[in-house]
Amino acid sequence: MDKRISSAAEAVAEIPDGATVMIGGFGGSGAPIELIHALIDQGAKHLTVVNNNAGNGHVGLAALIEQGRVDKLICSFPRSADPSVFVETYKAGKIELEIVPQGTLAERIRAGGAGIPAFYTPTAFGTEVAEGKHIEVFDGRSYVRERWLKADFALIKGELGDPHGNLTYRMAARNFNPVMATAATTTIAQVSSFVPLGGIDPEHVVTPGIFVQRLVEVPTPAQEEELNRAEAVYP
Amino acid sequence: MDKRISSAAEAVAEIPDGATVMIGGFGGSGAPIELIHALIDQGAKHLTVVNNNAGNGHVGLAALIEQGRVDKLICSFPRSADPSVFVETYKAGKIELEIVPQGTLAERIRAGGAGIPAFYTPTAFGTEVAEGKHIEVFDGRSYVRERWLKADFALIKGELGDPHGNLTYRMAARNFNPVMATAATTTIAQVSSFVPLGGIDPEHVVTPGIFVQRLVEVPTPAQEEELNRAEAVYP
Amino acid sequence: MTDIKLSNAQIAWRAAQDIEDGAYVNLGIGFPEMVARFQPEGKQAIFHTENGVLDFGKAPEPGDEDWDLINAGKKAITLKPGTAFFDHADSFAMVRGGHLDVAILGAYQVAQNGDLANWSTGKGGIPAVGGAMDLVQSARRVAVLTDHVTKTGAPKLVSHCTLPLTGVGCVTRIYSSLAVIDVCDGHFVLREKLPSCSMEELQALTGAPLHTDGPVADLICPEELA
Amino acid sequence: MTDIKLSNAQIAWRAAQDIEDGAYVNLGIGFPEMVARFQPEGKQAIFHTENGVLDFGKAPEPGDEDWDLINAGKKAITLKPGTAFFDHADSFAMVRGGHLDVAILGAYQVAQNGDLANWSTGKGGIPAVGGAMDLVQSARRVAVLTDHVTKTGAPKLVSHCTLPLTGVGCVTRIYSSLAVIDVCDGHFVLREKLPSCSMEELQALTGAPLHTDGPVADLICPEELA
Repeated sequence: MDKRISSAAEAVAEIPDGATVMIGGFGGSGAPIELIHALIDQGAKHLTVVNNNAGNGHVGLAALIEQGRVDKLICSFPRSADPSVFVETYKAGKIELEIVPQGTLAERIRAGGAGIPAFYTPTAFGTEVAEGKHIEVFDGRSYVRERWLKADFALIKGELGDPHGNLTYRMAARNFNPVMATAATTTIAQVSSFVPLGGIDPEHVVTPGIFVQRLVEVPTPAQEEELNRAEAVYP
Repeated sequence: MDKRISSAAEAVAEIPDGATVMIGGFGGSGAPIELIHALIDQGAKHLTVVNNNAGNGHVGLAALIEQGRVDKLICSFPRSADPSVFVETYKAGKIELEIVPQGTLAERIRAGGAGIPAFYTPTAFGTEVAEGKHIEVFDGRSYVRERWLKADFALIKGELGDPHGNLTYRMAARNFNPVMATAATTTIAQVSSFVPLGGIDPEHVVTPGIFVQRLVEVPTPAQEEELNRAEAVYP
Repeated sequence: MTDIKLSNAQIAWRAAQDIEDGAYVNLGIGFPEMVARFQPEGKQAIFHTENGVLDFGKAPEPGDEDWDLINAGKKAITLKPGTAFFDHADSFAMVRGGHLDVAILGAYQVAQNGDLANWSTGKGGIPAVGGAMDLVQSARRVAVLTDHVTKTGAPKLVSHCTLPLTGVGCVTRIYSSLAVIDVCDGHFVLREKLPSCSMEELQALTGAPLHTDGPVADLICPEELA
Repeated sequence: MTDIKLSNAQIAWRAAQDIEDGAYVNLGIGFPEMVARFQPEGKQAIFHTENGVLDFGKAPEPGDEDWDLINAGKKAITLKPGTAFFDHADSFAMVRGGHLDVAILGAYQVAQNGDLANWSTGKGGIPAVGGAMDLVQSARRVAVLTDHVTKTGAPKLVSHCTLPLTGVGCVTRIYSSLAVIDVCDGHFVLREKLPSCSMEELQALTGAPLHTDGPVADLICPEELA
């Protein structure tokens, strides 16, 4: 068994129109830029994307949105240093937005990966974000019921990856990546380095390979923040 | 801030009669034997204990039960190579038993630590374990609603610990320890070695210090399996 | 009535032949653990154990045990390249989240609708469920290894379970000491049987109708495992 | 009406004085981040950021940024001995599970019952909640840093919020540009005020009654932060 794929293009080739795609990262930290750009090249349309944000500048998720490929975005915070792509697309009525509090977003994804169809959270009780949702009182406190969130594909960014898909991450680039890896039917990871089996200490594995279906090596991954400082535009 | 304590006795000194105590470990692997023995010495009674098992032989949890200190046990599998202490106590009607499927036990504890008062699981639907529990259908499948599980104290076993309570574990001795650390008001960890701040790579921290209130160094911790092979009895 | 039946090792061998290359597999405590010995050449299964280890190695030599490195049956295991450790919540997130391809367990009874009873003989005693209830409801395939009948000769494959259930409608395939039987739409469907056991004999030892939807193959296992 | 008010740095300084030694603290994006600069001698706070870092260091020198090492405001931070990384689910398990001692945020409005509005001006535009709704419902103490009034002079401390809520009954203390005010049982309770601001002036700038339950101290902050 070897889950390694030779190119980002091949890794994302089968993502169909209409797919739900989770994309890791928090802002640019941990964003799998090369996988997103491969998805732009690949052409899939009418995507539902799950990400914490809504892209920045004209690369990565912002570029995917700019190309008109995202019908719906599920996120907590659609703001950034340069959110113009999302803002214009949203104001033109060309993208649907579902706002989810950040912890609820993370937990809904975790629930999707962990086989928990619904859970209760105190977050957002009494706010308009909870409108229409089931409310229940436990031990005298009110909670909002939230549903799991799953995806057809997850595009994530790791640091080291072995042939079975065991992964590590780099510093705060971990963020949503491990939890999204658990919640997709097919999880595609880009990693900075392939290592052989045994190349990751069993104690240091963050994402066990069971959650990863394919991985591709991108030795010097682009960093969204640096691309934006250089005013890069993709494609 | 330094959470290190000089002895196991001091670490468990304030556990009162009637406390709910989570005890880490799966069988003997990861069982904090020295903390349990310190609790035996300390004398607290009428405890509710949460553990995957019910002790083995006459040391650790079995010894705590043998001393008549546990009123109720919440566990998934009260069997072991030598379960005689639990079996006799149970048959004498001296201990209450709540059986929870192992994954539901882990998830109830995780929910306790993560502020999720209730969640739905497919586990145990249609079985007597789910009798009397709220059932709900999501997407055509039936699920059982389960409540969080919290404790006053957690006694856990780690490998390395720094002054802020950042912890690592040793191999499969990890098991319930990290998740129990999150679900107790006061988590007390025994570790094989104290290390200075920075002595654990930030990428390798398994339990961040926020979940640990006290830690004590036990350089060569007893292994329950080996104690039992030597037919040890505590006290 | 035939006296010939498969040994536990032969049943485990047969179950091992169906495990796909790259499958993630959980083996129940005891008899099912034997499946790991019989992985076919060229197919690699990755074993999961509830207590937080994925892709572990064989049992160590006696005397080499490290009791911090055990499986769900509390038996010592070993590391291999690719092993990963994780905590119990993550371990059952894998289980409950449907990430395991196969769970293989023992049984007291299996009903034709796939209901499984394998945790309590219903005679009182001390209840103990472990991780079985989680595994059977969430693994993609749930396979049972079992003698075809009880020690007293009563059917273990039944029209409906009379013992306390472990899970409802969960079993997908049964590897018994006499046959390989699938559970399809509320029926037992016979796939393979020992050549020495006639259809009539097999039906007489089975507590619910055996259906067929095609040819029934001969169930042939290595003699040396008998 | 007084023209003297605290600077943001002075408000942040005042809030920092109340953070207990060893407290786990989350600072909201922007102005609240300034609190980290003013930790009192001998008291060590441990800062949490939503994107999975506990106990991080100060901002790096310009040019030394590593953009994989940022805080929730997407600003570069640094490692220090004791830093721990974890994923987003674990990060919000810390938040929602009540493990943070203090969350410090900005506000558009705070009501006398502790309701907080800080995410939407209600004027349309693009909604964005981030992690604030999680933080305010679950941190042990929820402190707000704010100008006492809006730019047009309207009260930000109100009888009830008119803007969309971030959380209900969650705020425990307000550090404003004029006063320190607790929320107790549905009332604003004044603890400290600028000596230059009379009770009458302060009440006139506040949209709900200010109560006292003891002496009101002078709110004195370092001049050099003005």
